[in-house]
Amino acid sequence: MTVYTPVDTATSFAVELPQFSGPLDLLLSLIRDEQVDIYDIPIARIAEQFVERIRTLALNEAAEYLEMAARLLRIKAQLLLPTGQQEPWEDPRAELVRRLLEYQQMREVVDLLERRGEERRSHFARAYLPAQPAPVQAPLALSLVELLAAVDRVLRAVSRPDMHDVVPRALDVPGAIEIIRVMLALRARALLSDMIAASREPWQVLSMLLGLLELAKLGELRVEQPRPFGNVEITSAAPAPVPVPAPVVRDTASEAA
Amino acid sequence: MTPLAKLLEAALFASARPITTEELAALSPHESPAALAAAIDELREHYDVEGHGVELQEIAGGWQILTRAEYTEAIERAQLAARPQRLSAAALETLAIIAYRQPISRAEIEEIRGVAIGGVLKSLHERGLIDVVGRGEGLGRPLMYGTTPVFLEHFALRHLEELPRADELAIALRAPVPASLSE
Amino acid sequence: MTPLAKLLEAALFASARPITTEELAALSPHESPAALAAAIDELREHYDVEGHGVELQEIAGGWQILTRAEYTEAIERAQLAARPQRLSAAALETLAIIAYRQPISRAEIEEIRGVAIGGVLKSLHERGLIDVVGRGEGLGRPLMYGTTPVFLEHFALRHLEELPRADELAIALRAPVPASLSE
Repeated sequence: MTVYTPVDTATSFAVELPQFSGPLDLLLSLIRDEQVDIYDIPIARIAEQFVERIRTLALNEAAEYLEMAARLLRIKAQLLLPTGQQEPWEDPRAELVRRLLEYQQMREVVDLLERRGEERRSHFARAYLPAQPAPVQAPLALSLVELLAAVDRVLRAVSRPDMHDVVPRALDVPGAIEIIRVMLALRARALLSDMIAASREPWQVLSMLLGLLELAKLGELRVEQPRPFGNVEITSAAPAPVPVPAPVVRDTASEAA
Repeated sequence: MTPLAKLLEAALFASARPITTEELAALSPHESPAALAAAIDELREHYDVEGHGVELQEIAGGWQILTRAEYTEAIERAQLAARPQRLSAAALETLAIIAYRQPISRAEIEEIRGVAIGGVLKSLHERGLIDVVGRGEGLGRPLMYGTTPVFLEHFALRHLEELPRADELAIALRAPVPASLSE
Repeated sequence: MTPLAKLLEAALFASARPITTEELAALSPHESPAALAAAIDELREHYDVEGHGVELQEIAGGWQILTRAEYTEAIERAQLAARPQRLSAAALETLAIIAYRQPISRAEIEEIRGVAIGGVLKSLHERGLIDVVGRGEGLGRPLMYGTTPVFLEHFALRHLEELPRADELAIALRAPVPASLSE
């Protein structure tokens, strides 16, 4: 019997591209290329370019990049909202800026480690270690109290009512819905396996499934499974442009004008 | 060379890893710390001045004899030794975060990197570069990771403090928009 | 030392096995056999005349730098003195689990600890504290581990039943705790 295998899905799932190690890396490179101030990012422009870049780099199937695209579009929408003049206003970009700076700082450490590692690699350590005739072992320093303390640690670590670690994260259905909308705006048709990366946490997979069902109920998309055990296909049900990416285009036009 | 310097050399030659100053001191328990330091200096200078193929380096809280960099290519070409593989970009990013934020959980690392780290932690752990140093507070009591002496050896660092402090990095985390960043 | 002698020293230091004269020739293909032989002599004489802790020896058809015999005893003694072996937290917890759950498979231990236990089983086994006591049922018939007589001897226990039961642990642990545990 021939089993249906979605070969195209497996190969098209290009998560890691050599030049970018993640969405923050891509975003930083955009900010550098555009020579914009990291503390005053023109979100509309950067968001549009981000979506464009992940499309051209075929990264638009990686959930992490989609999450970032959804986040940028959300920030853009928040910036468009009218704000009360008097109230203290928190810049919706602040959290993103903090994460970008933190990431950039880490990249700096990476460069440093890379240099040091390369320096160390250019020296060899002693490799020849003559076989010791029956290695004498030092007496073991271990008391019964230490052993019992270890038992206690193990018991405390596992003695919760069920043996599994409770997943400490709530489901994020709204977040998943945003990712699905962005993905459908980019592709109009997608496979369930595209939306659920293999390395995702259970809560993310569940959020995604609930988000799909929710959107199907709202009539925004259709969920179909062409054959038993086949891959589930998701198609955009709305013939009209999907609401999320549309503002990007409009907004850019006004920005350019 | 003095007898103590010769003894140190013999011990350092017999080890593939750095030997800590305490372990060196145990070689000749009657010597003063000053005599030990002098013997280490003597050995290092002997290698440098006499022009040896090896040198003495201070690494991971101890001392290690390593070949000089200028001979690495010839040794590798003759296939007498091979350089270890480079760490992947993902592994380096993860190590950088752990080095500065230890103890730190997997979720916190992923938050900073912006991507799931998949098998990276496992392979860093297998290479001995990181270790589980405890469990975090809070729900699920996540495993917390930290760097090991092997990490210092891998990057030829004397100790963790040799890495620049976070506020000494070019991109120190400043708060130019204090109101919005002070969450 | 001449550049060739220094190169030989570096290569001999970096190689995991004795190096034959042919292999040494591959290091610097332009040198004549006579020059190579001279460099080997130079290195050997340098070690002997300058009074080093190591010497160049021809063993099993190849050359190797070895620690001088007069220092090996001091080095071994120092290694024992400087490293009174302690078990890591991971090893202790694994040993604790085995003691209370034996016979137990590696997979079951890993499930309880929540992490892969890597080389811990091996080192406990080398220490003689645990041993394979059989094979489990089920898929793959996993190796099952248990504690050994050495384990009992180490803690001066007559039999395993002398270990406090899990529910008595709280009381056992309330006994005065040595300083080493109060970290």
